[in-house]
Amino acid sequence: MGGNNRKYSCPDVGGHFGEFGGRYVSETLMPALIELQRAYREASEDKTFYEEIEYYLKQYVGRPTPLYFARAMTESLGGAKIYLKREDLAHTGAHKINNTISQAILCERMGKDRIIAETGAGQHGVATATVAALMNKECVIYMGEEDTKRQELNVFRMKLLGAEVRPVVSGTKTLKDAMNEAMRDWITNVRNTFYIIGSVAGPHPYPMMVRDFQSVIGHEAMEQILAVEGKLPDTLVACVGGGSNAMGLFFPFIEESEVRKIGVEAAGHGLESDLHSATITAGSVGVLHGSKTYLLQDENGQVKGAHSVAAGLDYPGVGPEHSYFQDTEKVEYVSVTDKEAISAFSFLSEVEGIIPALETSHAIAHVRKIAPSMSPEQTIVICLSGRGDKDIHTASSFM
Amino acid sequence: MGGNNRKYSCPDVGGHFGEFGGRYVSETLMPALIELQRAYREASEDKTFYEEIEYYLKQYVGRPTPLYFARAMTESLGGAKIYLKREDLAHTGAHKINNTISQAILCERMGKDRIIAETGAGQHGVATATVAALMNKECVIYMGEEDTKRQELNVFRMKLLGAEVRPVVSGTKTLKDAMNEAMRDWITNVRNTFYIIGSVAGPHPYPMMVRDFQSVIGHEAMEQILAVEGKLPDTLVACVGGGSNAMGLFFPFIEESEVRKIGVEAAGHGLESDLHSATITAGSVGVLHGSKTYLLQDENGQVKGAHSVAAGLDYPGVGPEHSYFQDTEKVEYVSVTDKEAISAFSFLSEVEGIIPALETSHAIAHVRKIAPSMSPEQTIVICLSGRGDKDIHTASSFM
Amino acid sequence: MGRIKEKFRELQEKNKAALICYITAGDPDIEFTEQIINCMEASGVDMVEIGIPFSDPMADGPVIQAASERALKNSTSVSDVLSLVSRIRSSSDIPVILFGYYNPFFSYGTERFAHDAREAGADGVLVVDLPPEEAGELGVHIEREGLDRIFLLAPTSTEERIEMVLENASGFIYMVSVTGVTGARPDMNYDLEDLVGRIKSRSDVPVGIGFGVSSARQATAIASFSDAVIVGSALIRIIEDGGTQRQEVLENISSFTKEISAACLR
Amino acid sequence: MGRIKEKFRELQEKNKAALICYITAGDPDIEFTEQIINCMEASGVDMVEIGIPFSDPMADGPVIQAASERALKNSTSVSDVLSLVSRIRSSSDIPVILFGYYNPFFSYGTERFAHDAREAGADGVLVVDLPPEEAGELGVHIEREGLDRIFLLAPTSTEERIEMVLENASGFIYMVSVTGVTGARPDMNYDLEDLVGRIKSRSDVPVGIGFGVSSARQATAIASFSDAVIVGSALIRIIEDGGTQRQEVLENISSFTKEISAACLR
Ligand SMILES: Cc1ncc(COP(=O)(O)O)c(C=O)c1O
Ligand SMILES: Cc1ncc(COP(=O)(O)O)c(C=O)c1O
Repeated sequence: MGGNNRKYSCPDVGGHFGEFGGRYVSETLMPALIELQRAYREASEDKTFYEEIEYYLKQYVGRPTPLYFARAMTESLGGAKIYLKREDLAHTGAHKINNTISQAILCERMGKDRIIAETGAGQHGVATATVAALMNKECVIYMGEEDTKRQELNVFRMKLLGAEVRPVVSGTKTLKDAMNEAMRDWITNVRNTFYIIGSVAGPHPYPMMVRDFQSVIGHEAMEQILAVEGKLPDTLVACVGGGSNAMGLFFPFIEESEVRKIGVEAAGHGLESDLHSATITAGSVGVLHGSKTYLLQDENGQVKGAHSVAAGLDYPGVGPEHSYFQDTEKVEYVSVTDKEAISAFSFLSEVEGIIPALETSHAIAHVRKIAPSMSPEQTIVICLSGRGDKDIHTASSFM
Repeated sequence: MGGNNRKYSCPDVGGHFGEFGGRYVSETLMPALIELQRAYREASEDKTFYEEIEYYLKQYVGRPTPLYFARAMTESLGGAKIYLKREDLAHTGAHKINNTISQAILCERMGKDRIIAETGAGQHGVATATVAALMNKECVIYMGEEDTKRQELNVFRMKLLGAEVRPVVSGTKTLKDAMNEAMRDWITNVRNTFYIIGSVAGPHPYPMMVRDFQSVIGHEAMEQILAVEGKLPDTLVACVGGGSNAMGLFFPFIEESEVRKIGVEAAGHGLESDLHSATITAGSVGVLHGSKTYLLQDENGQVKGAHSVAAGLDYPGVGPEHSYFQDTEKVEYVSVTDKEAISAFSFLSEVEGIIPALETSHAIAHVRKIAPSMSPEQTIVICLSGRGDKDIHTASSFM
Repeated sequence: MGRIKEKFRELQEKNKAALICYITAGDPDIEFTEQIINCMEASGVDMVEIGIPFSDPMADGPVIQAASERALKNSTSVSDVLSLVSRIRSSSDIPVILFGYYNPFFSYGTERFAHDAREAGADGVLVVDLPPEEAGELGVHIEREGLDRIFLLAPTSTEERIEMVLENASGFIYMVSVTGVTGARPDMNYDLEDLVGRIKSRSDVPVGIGFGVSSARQATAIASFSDAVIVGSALIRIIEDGGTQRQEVLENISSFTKEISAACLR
Repeated sequence: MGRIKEKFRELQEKNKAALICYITAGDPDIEFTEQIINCMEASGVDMVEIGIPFSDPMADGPVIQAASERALKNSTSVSDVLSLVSRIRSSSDIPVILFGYYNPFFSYGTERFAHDAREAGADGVLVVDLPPEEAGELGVHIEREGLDRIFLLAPTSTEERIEMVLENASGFIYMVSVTGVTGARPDMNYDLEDLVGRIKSRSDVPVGIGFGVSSARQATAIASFSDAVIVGSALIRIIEDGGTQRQEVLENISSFTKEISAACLR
């Protein structure tokens, strides 16, 4: 998993992707990160670890997810052939579970009996509460108070799954602050607690580990597209919040430089406004939540609140490896506005009968821009990172 | 599909399963039913029809769904090994799509450009609106006004998918009346309209056709259980509203008399109360919605309102083939109360990290009663007919 | 000869199409239904169709649905309707057709129903959701009791189906004017004439036309090529509009049916 | 010799543990911070840790989080803090440690920061989220400017990590008393003594203990086996509780720090 790129060798042993990444954490956590890194390395050398992950991905999560040829969308845009990698069909409705199930199995190996996580849209929280239920672990989920309101359904789901949801009232009361709070919990309860981070963010080894666990998306997609098209796709498109679904799709293709990779950030009300989450496109390098990466920050190095209609993209940082991909031009990063995303949300629903998450709708929106000018021989694979049931109230208030 | 039972030969050409079934409809609809029956027969003889269905089931719906060994549930109950057939992972979140995608393909072959459907829980409505969007058909969904309230999320989903949702205010304002209204629409617009019925109910050829389309559940389950257990399951359990998910699971096993089959009806507030939907367990033979079957009715032959906490079970009739199975003892029918179902809803969520639909929770509840007294060598397959996201508000108000 | 056949013969001599009026029994109570029927007969209505209310009137529009609901509020049953027929029959020879959905008849018992209906003095039975394919069970008893079996035909009916219905029908054929549910309609499809012609070329069973007739103009047009004009929702609407003003309702029904009856004269 | 080292030497002679007090700069404004520091020095505080507020104080409990938020309301920046240090330094020789999270330093520019901090008269730098593994970039400049590099050690720190920290640290070691975030705690874990012993057996860099110290009783206990008692949240709480009553706050701080300072005498 994730290890098939011979030439590409990031991160280094300290978790650095070029200048990005690392472990910018309080001393209290360093031993825990080192322990985790060691446990992950040992597990990686153990065939039964991957067998267990594969078992749950297949039997519980429902993998492989289809690579669906979106005929109606393709015809409607009149250009490249569009394929949707259907992470919306994974158990709990998004790609997040690929990672949480794998981390939970690692947690079990490490003998920790308590799981914590931060969540924005609630998808990662639900995916974490789900695996905690499955593995019979105590579970606490931190969620910005703002987000508990706009993603109420997911709060109910987490509680039903037996998790305690702790609303976070500090700072901007969104994902960023939920992550601070989860870190504080971890600092306090580090001995018995496993922190399941939900994206390719945070201190090493999380960005690497989550990348590896999500790479199943790209591995499957590669095999599937080769089976139907006989060649690699021309373009991969995925939305980027922390960047885990994009990383999962892109990473197995990272050395395939002829495959164009586009990460789509949330431009919110527009890049010129201060209300967006376009970290790479409009941010600058800094350190947050344990790693060096692109950030939204003011001139004093204070982290700014992000904005996106998609709660799962509403984060002022981004996984450090994406920052590295930006600087090494392995991936292009663009952004689309709330408005464009909402329009794409309706578009896919009406055209294909698939309601995408608002996060995912950002990727769809960008494809609406680029597909028409591509040729029908070309193919685009979109990571359909999640389903939009959770967003229907939000979206309908805009429509 | 559905045709592998040599000995079992129901229905007859008029759609009768013993004394049950048939076509009790107004003359206006008879030609349409005959046309549909002919089109279905012709399609059944055409390999490309099944190829197209298979294509969409695999690429769009996400089949095969896993047959998941529920280790934690099994351990918690301490008896038979329990497997869950994961229809909750199908696109739109329930088994309903197996049928709607297949009927929509038939609709396309018949050249109709308008699709209608009735819905109770909204799952069939969503599944219909979904395939109508995919096939680019005009779509009208009838839904009891009561149900539009308790399943509001699904109403939003249908609208987003481009369907018109017409709240039905006549009669009990639930599924039964939605079906009346859909029939009236069909009577009026029969020439250009395809009526997608959502269960193994209604006039011939619907019960047969929906059975055949849903049999994919049982066919897959049979192959899957043979692969892991090397023998047929001891017991199959499914909830019964109209009866389509139960039929889909049971039918491929119908000649396997050593496989016990249990259909679980909704006992609502209890069979002794008048508030239940236990049509077979507590009803009597009558004619409703085009077929002869068990019904909830008063001494004058007036159909009674049903009750269940699960909107999708809240129906005073049942598919006629189930009535036949009852009288021929091919299937056992039992019932569980609202309370038991809600408790099972929490139970599965907490134990397995899978939130089942309230409908499905009835099947889970019954397994909680029977599994402990079975031996660990025995296996139970439950049809996990749908996910419970839609029910979280309802359930939490009871918890 | 049954009363229905007799009536058609009698009207043929007068060169008049039969006016058949439908009302739902028990709307709003069975006593008033009886008064209405007496009033209709006095105003020139030739036959009555008495509807047995049903909880799920799948083929009816909102007007007759509402009538059913009102009738079911006081639990109007098959027995109640049969008693009503007896009372009418004690003073009148007007042909009576019992009209309804199958389940209440089935629940009453098909054999018992046919027997009791004949005893009460009914003349024909029309079950909306019982096409010839399913009609055997009830039909055999109806026939044995000498009652007429009335069937529907629709604009969608194929030649094959017309054939099948004609093989089974007696009394008259109820030709549904539209693809649609019951309900008064301002416009009607006069292509019906062709369809009626096709039926008449194969059988001499009378053909009546219903579903949507609400004006004298429509009645005149229909009467010109068919044997009966059937009016339902338009009458129910009068009952509904009148509410508790029963005298007024009877007067309105009287003047309405008189006008339509006159229009039925060819 | 740097001011920090000098101060420890001086206190050793007095057989007193150093009292190091933390406050967040700019809470609620930078002028008041200056007054507090002057007041603390006058009341027997030996060194001050000036916190540079950060939007995401991941290792802090609610009290210091709230202080940061108040300080950020008026955009207290690294520059503001450096000016504050200059002003203090113009009249005092109290050792000043700059304390914070990495991003504001990084944003200011590491080389520029080290230079300006030395110019302003700061003595040491402690970056909470900069373990030795990541400390190189800033550390090289800090060292070049002759400032002390202060690191944290925690109850979770392994032998290896103690080794690594000791290799890089100067000034003193900030020993975190608990696995947890900052915040006053009624009870503390006195097993720390063992840990401190392990550090002292390898190095003679002084060891201070913080996170949770809020009473003279605790201070006395800590002073008995370590070189410094570090107090933070307990002071911030006084500022917070005092609100706009600044004179009262200063008086309370004065009496509180006097009491703790006395407790630091061995
Ligand atoms: C469906 C979906 N897609 C994307 C994201 C963004 O996360 P990431 O960028 O890590 O994939 C989220 C986060 O909640 C999500 O729920
Ligand atoms: C998840 C689920 N299960 C079961 C049912 C009941 O239908 P049936 O008995 O036809 O499977 C429904 C109906 O909406 C449903 O949504």
